[in-house]
Amino acid sequence: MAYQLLKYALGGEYKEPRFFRDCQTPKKSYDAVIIGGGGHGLAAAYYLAKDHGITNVAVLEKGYIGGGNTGRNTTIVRSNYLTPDGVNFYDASVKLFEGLSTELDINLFYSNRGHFTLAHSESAMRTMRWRAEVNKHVGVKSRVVGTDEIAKACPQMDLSCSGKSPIQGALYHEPGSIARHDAVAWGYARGADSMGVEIFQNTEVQGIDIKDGQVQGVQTSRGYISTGKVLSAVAGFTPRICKMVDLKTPIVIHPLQACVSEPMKPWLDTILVSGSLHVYVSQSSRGELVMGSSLDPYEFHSTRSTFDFVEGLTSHIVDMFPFLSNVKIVRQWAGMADITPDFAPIMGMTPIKGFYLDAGWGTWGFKATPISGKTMAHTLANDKPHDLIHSFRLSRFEEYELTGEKGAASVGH
Amino acid sequence: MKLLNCPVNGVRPLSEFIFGGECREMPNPETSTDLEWASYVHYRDNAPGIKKEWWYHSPSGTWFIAERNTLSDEVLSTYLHGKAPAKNTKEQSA
Amino acid sequence: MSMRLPKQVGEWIKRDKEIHFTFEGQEYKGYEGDTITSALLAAGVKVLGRSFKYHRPRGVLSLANHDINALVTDGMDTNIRADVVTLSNGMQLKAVNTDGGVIKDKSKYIDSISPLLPVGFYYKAFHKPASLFPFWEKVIRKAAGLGIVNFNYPRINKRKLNAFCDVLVIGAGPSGLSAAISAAENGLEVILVDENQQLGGSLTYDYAGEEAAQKVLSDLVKRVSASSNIKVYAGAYAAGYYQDHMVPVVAADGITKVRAKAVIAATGAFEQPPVFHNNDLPGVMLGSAAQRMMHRYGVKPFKTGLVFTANAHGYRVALDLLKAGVNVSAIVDLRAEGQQDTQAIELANKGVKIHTGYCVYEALPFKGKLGVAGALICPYDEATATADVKQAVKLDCDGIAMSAGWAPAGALLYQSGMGVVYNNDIQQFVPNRLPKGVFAAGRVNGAFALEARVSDGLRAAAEVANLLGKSVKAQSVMPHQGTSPSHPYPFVHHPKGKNFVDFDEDIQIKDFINAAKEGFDNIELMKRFTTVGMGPSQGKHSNMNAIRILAKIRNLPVEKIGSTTARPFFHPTPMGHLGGRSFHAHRLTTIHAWHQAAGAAFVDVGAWSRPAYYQKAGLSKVEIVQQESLAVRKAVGMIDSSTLGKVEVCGPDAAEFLERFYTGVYRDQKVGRSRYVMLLDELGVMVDDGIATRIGQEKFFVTISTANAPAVYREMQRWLQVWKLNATLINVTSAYGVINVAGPKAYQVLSKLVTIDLSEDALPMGRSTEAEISGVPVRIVRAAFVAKEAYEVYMPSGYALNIWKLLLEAGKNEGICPFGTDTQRLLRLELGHPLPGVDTDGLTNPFEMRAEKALEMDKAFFIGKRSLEIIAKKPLNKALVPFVLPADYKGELPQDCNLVIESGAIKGRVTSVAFSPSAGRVIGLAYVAMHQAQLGNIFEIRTDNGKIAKATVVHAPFFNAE
Amino acid sequence: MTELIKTSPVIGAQKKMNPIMGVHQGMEVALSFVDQKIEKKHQAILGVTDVSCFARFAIKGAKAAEWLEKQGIKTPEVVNAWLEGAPGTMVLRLGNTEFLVEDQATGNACTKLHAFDQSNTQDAYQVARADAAFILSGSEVLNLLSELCVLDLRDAALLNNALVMTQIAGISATLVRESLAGEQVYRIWCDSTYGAYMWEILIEIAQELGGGAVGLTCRFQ
Repeated sequence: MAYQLLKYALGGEYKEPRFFRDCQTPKKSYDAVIIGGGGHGLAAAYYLAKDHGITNVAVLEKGYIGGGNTGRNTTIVRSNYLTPDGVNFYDASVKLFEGLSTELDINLFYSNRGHFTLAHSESAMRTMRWRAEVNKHVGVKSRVVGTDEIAKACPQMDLSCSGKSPIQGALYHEPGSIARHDAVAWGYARGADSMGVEIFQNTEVQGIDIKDGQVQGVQTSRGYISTGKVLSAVAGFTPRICKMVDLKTPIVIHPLQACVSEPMKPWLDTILVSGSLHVYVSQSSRGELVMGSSLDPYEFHSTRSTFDFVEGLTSHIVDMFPFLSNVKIVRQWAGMADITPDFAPIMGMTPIKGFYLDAGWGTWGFKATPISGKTMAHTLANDKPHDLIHSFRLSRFEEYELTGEKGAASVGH
Repeated sequence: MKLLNCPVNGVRPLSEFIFGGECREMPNPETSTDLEWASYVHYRDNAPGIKKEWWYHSPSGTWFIAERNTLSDEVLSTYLHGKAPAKNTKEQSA
Repeated sequence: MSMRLPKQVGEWIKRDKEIHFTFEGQEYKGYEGDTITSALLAAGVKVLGRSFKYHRPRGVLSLANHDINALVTDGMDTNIRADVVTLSNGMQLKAVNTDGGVIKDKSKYIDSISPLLPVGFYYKAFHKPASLFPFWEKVIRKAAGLGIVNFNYPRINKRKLNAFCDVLVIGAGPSGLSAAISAAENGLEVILVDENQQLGGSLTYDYAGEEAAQKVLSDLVKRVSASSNIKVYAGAYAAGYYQDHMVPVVAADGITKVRAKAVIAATGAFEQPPVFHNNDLPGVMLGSAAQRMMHRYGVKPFKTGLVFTANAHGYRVALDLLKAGVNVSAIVDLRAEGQQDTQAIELANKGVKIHTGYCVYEALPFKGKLGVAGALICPYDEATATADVKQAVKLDCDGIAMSAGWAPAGALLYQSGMGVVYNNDIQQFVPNRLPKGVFAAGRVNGAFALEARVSDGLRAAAEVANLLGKSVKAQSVMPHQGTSPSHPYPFVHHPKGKNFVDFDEDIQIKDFINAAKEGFDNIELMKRFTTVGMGPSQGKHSNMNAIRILAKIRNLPVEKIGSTTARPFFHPTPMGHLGGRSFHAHRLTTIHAWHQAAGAAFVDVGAWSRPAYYQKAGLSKVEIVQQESLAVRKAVGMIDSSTLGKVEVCGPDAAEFLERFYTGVYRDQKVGRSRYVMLLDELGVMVDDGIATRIGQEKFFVTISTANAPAVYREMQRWLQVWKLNATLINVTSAYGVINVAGPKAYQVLSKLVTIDLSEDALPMGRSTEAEISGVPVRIVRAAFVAKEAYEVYMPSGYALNIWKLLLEAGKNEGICPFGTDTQRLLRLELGHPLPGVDTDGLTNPFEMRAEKALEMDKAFFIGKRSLEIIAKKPLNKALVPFVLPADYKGELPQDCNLVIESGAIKGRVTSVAFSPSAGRVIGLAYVAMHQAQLGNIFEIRTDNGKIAKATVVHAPFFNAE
Repeated sequence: MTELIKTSPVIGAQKKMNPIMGVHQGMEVALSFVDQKIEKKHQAILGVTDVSCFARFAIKGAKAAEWLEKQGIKTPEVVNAWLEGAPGTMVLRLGNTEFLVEDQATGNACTKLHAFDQSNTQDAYQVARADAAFILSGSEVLNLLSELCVLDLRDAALLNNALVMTQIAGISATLVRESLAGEQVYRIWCDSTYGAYMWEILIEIAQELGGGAVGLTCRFQ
C-alpha cells in the first residue's frame, strides 16, 4: 500500500490544505490576466510563474475551474498528427504529460494504453501510412498495423464491424494515453496558486479595454483590472471574447458530445478510434467506457445533448462490439468545440498589442494542455511566439498558409 | 431531435437537413483587395446571435435560408433564398 | 424463514404462479410479479450485494431503482437491477462485485482500511515514484468497475419506433393520472408513461394503514382504461427530454421516440435517506421501500423495527408496518415539535412510543455487518445538528425504516430548461420557470397532499389544453399545509463516519467536509472531487443531501448552492436499445448482381459498392490487376462506371452556369463535343473534375466523380439559386448506366452493336454521338481517362445489365475483359491523370497540380478564381510530377504516401504508385519541391522499411514514354 | 433487332427469394413468391410489392405543369400533392415545378408523353428517372413505417392526396397513401440504386411482423 496514504490513517483531524485560495477581490492591476480557468489557462499561469517568474497574474474563470471542455473531453492524449509541426507540438505535450503527475504532485492517472486509429477503407489506409511516415520521420512511435495486430490488442472486437465496414488495418500509436482530466486543471491550479497566481472563479469578463491598439485592462464582474497583457484561453467562448476586441477569426463553434457507460470490470486496454464510424472509445480507471463521436452538424453555442448523437454512436459501438448490446449508457454531455478550417489551433500574437490568443482547439484541446500552457507562457513573457507554435499563428489564413492538417480531412475519412 | 420548417416541405426533423453554413454576401471579386477577399473566404462572424444560414432539405433537394439564433437554437424564420421572409410555423405539413 | 405476508389488497404478485430460481447457489421460490429483490426478501434474504468501494454488505434501500445496492448477474447479462427486474423461472443469479460470494466476499477487508482511503485519496497516492504507477494502476483497475462483461452476449437489435401525441404525461401517480384523464376529456391525444409495471405511483404503496388510496387508484385507473384518447406505456421510462418535446420512452422491447406538442412531468419525488452511522446496513431502508415491499409484493420488511423520521410520511409508514404485523418499537422523530396529525394520534393510541427531538445515532450491526441488531438513539438538537450521545439508549430491532424527506424527480424538467426556486415551506426546489409546452405537476411541483396532487394534475392539464387551442377553465391548487415533507438537515454526525450519503460510491459526510476543506466547495467541483451522484443511480438518492451538506458547510441557504445539471439518461439505457436496428444504406448499380456472380472483389466508394477487380483462382490481387490492365492495353476491356455523378444542365443560361461553376470555357462549345471540367472551392482548392458534353444548344451533360457527386450537385443547386440564372439542374446519376469500353479493339466490339460509324475520323476524341443498341437509345462519348481508344456508353440504367451482357457476347472473340476500379486506377495512372482525393488533398491548388491549362483566368469569374489570383503571387512550393523507377529496380515497392526526402527533410510525398506491366517499370505521381520538379530530375523516396528508392521525373503517359 | 428488356432495380435482392419472374411493362420483375395463399396472407398483414416496372414520365421546369395540361394530363394545384391525372395514371407534384407521371396497372399515359418531343420546349425539361417503387399494404404497415420514418403518417396527419418527400430507412424517398382495390396502401418511391437496400429492409421488418413479399400477380389479379 502506497505510503502516501498512511498519513490519513494516523492523526484524526484531516489536515489537507486547500488546493488553491478562495480569491474574492482582485488587485487593481496585474502583469498579466488570463481569461479562462480551464486546463490551458491554468497551465499558462503555472508556466508563467514557474518558467518566467511572472507571478503577478490573475486567472479569471466565469464558472468554476476545469468546468469547460477540460472537464468534458474524452481525455485522450496522443501526437500522431499529419504535419511535422503538428507532430512535434503534440509530442512535446505528451512528454510533459509523462512527467506531470510528479511535477504537480497529483496523480493524474496518466495511463499509457496505446492508440489504434482504425481504417475501414483503402483510402483511410493511405492516410494512416501518410501519418505513420511523418510520425516516424520526426521520431514518434506510430506505424501501420494489420488486422492481426488489432485482434491481438483487442480480441473482443468484431473486425468486420458486423459485416458493415470491415477493418483493413490501423495506425498504431504507442504513446497514446488517457488521463484524469479534472485533476490536470486542479494540479495546475494548485501549482500556480502556490507560486502566487490568483484564481478568481465566478468572475466574468465583460469587456477588454484597448487604447491605440494596446491592451489597457479588462472589465470584470468583480471590477476593472488594469493590465498590459491578456491571454484568451476560452475555447468555445473565443468568438465572444474576440468580439470584445473586434478581432476576426475563422473559428466556428460546434457542440461536441460524449457519453459514458456504467462501470464494468476492465476489459478494454487500448484506445480505439474509427474515423469512418465516428467513434472513439476507451475504458476509464473507474471502469466506465468513455465514448465520443464526431462534431454536431451545425453551429451552436451551447452544451445541450441530442438523442441523435447517442443513437448514432451506440449503433456503431454495437457494430464493433455486439456483446455490449445490453451494457447501459449512464450519462451523456456536450462541450463547445472551437473549430478551425485547417484543424489546427490558433496560437500566439494578434494584431492587438498585448492580446494573445490560445484558441481553435476544436476536438483536440485536452491533449495539448501542458504544451499550450508552456508555449503561451513563453509567448507572453517574451512578447514573441514560441518556435513550436509559429505555424499556428492567426495570420496564416490571410496569408493562405493553412496548416497541412487539413490535408487529411478530404482524404478518405 | 430538433424540428426545422422547410419553406416547401414543412416541418421536418433535423435528420432530413444538411447545414450549409452562414449565408454571406460575396464582395465584388474585381474591386475587393486581396485582404478583403482573404477575410471573406476565411473569417466568420462567429459570435453567437441571429444568423442567416443555408439549410438543405435532402429528400426534396431544397436549399433555403433559416434565420436562427445560434445561442438559443431558436429558428425565427425560414424562406427560399431571395424570397421575402415567411413566418416560421410549426404545424406538421402534409 | 419466510417474510411473505398473507394476500395484500392490490398486490402485484400472482400467488398461484410459483417461480423457482437460485441466488448465490441457493434455491429460492417466488411468485410471478415478484422482482428478484422482493422474492429474495420474502425468503428472508437480507444481504443482496456489496458496495462499490468498501465492499460493505448492502440490502434494500429504495426498492425503486433509486440505488444500485442490488446488482446481480445471471451469467449471461450483468449489472441487472434486482430491485426492478421481474423474476423469471430458472434464473441463476449472483451478486456482482464480490470476490467469493456476497457473504464471504474476500474484499470486505477494504471496509476496515477505509480510513486510508479518504475522498480523492487516489489523486494523492500511487504516482510517486512514477515508475511504480503502472503497477498500482493494475491494482486499481482490478478494483474498479462493477459487473464483468460477457463477451458472448448476443447482439440485440431492438426496434426503435416513432410515436406522436398532443400531450405526453410522464408519471402515473395521482397527479399524472388526473392530468392524463382530464387532457383526454378535453379531446387531446395523450400518451401516459410510467416506469412501474402498474399505474398508480405512490397510490400503490402509501396506505397509512388504510385502503382509501386503493379506492382513489382503482377509480382513476378505470377512467384511464375507459378513455380511447390515452395510450399507456407501463414498465417504460422517459429517458430524457430533447429539443422540441422529443422524449424517448424506453421499455424492455425497445424505444419509442415520442414527439409531443406538450409534456407534463408528473415524475414525483425520490425519498432521501437520513444520514447516520451504519445507515447502509441491510435492514435499514427507506420508508417508501418498506411500503413497496408490503403492498406490492406482500413482504414483511422486518419483524421488529423502528421508524426514523422527520416528516409526516414516517408516521404513515409506521401505520403500514403495524398493519403488516411488524412490531414497531419506536418512532424516532428528528423534529422537536414532532407531528400533530391524525396518524400521530392513532399511533400513540396504538401504543407506539414516539421520541421527538431524537435521532438514530447509529444502527448496530450484527456479525459481519450482515444485518441490524439494534439502534442507538439519543436526543438531537436541530439548531446545532448535534446528538447528545450521553443520553443514548439502545433499542433492539432487526430493521429501520427511514423517512426524512424527498428530492424532486426533476431531471427531465432540468433538461428542458427549467428554472427553480427553493420553497422553504416544503424545503424543496420547485420550478419557477418552464419552457413553452413543458409543465410540472404533483410532488415534483411541490404538491404533496393527495388532494393537492390531484388538483395540480388537473391544473396542468387545463394549461396544456389552453395552450393547444382549447379553452377550458383554469384550475387552482391550494398551497401546502402542515409540516414540511422534507427536513432541511437530516444528518447525524459521528466520529466513526460510515454515515453514507451516496450509496453507489460509498461517500460519507466527512468526505464532503474534507473536499470543501481542500477548496472543492462549489457543487460542481464537489461533485467531481467526491464523485457524488456520478454512479449508476445518478444521484437519485444523494444529490439533494450533498447540496444540503454543502449549504451547511458554507453557511449559505440551500438556494445559493444551486444544483448540478441533470443530464440524460433518467435510468442507464442499453446500447442495443439506443442503437436500434443500425441501418447501413448502400447503393448498387443495375449490373451489381452480375459482378457478384463474376466473383468481383468489392470496394466502398461513397455510398456505392464497386468491383475493385474480378478474383481469379490462384492469382494475387496485384497479378489480376496487371492482367486486367494488359487486356485493355492489348485488346479490350470494360468497366461499369454507372456510379459516376451525372447532371443535366438545361436552359438558356446553361453555358453561363458552367462558366461560373467550373474553371474552363463552355460558351463556344459545339453540340456533340465534350470538354474537361474542373471545380475549385472559394479558397482555390481543387475539389473535383469531370466531363461536360454539350448535347443541345441549351443542354449540357456533366459528369462528377463518384464519391463527390452528392456534394457537388448540392453546390450546383446552391450557386444556381445565388446567381439566379435561367437554368435547370437535373440529377440523372441513377437514371443512366455507364459502361466504359476501352482498348485497341473497343472500336471493333462496339461497332458490332451500333449501326453508326465509330471510326477515329467519324468520332474522334472529345466527340459524342447518339446511337442505338438493340433499339435502346444510347449516347457514346470518346473520353480518354483509361485509354486513348475508349468509348463511354450511356444508356437508361434499366437496360445496363442486358447491354453489359451484349457487350460481353460481342467481345468474346476479341477477349473482352471486365475490369474494376483498382485496374482503372492503374490505367489512368499510366496516362498520368491525377485523381481528386488521391493525388490531391484538402489544400491542393491547380498550380501545384500543374493544371494551369484547365484554368481560364481571363474569364470574369469562376469559383476560386479570386483566391487563385492571390495564390499566384506567392512562390509555388511543390508540384505534382510523374515519375518512374529504374526498369531494373529490385528494392521494396514504394507505397502511396511514402515520403520524398532530401537531405533528411520532407520535401513531398508519393500520391500514386504501381508497377505498370505496359511501361515495364514502377511508375507514379508525387509532390516534390519545385527545384526537384524539372524533367529528368532524380529525387529520393523513402519506402516503408526506410530504404531509399531513386525516382526520375518523366512525361506522362508512361506506357509509351520512350 | 430484338427489343431489349429492362431489369428491376431490386432484381438481385428478389432473386434470393426465388420468385417466379416475368416481364411487365418491358421490365423483368417478380410476378409471384412461392404460394398465392401465403402472399394473400402477407398482403393482409404486411405485404411488400415491387412496382418499379410501372411506366413513368417526369418533367421539370417553370412551364412543366402547363406542358402536361397541354397533353391532357391534370396536375395537382398545390405543391407536394398527387391526383389521378388520367385514367389509371398518377400525377405526383414533387415540390414546386417537378412532376412525376406514373401509369398504374391499367394506365397508359406515359407512352404518349415519351413519344412527344420537347427538345425545343423552354422551361419544361423531361427528367430521366430510375425509381425503385413499392406498394405497402396490410394491418401492420403503420407499425413498419413508424420504425423507418420519423413523420406522423397516420390518416389524420397524412391527407389523402398529400405527398411527402422524406427519409425512409435513412434514404430519401417519396411517399403517398392511396386506396387500391378498396384497401388503403402506402406507395414508396426511392432512387433505384438504393432499391435493393430498401427492399431488404422492408422485407426484413415485414417478416418480423408476420408479412412478406407479394408478387405483381397476387397484387393485381
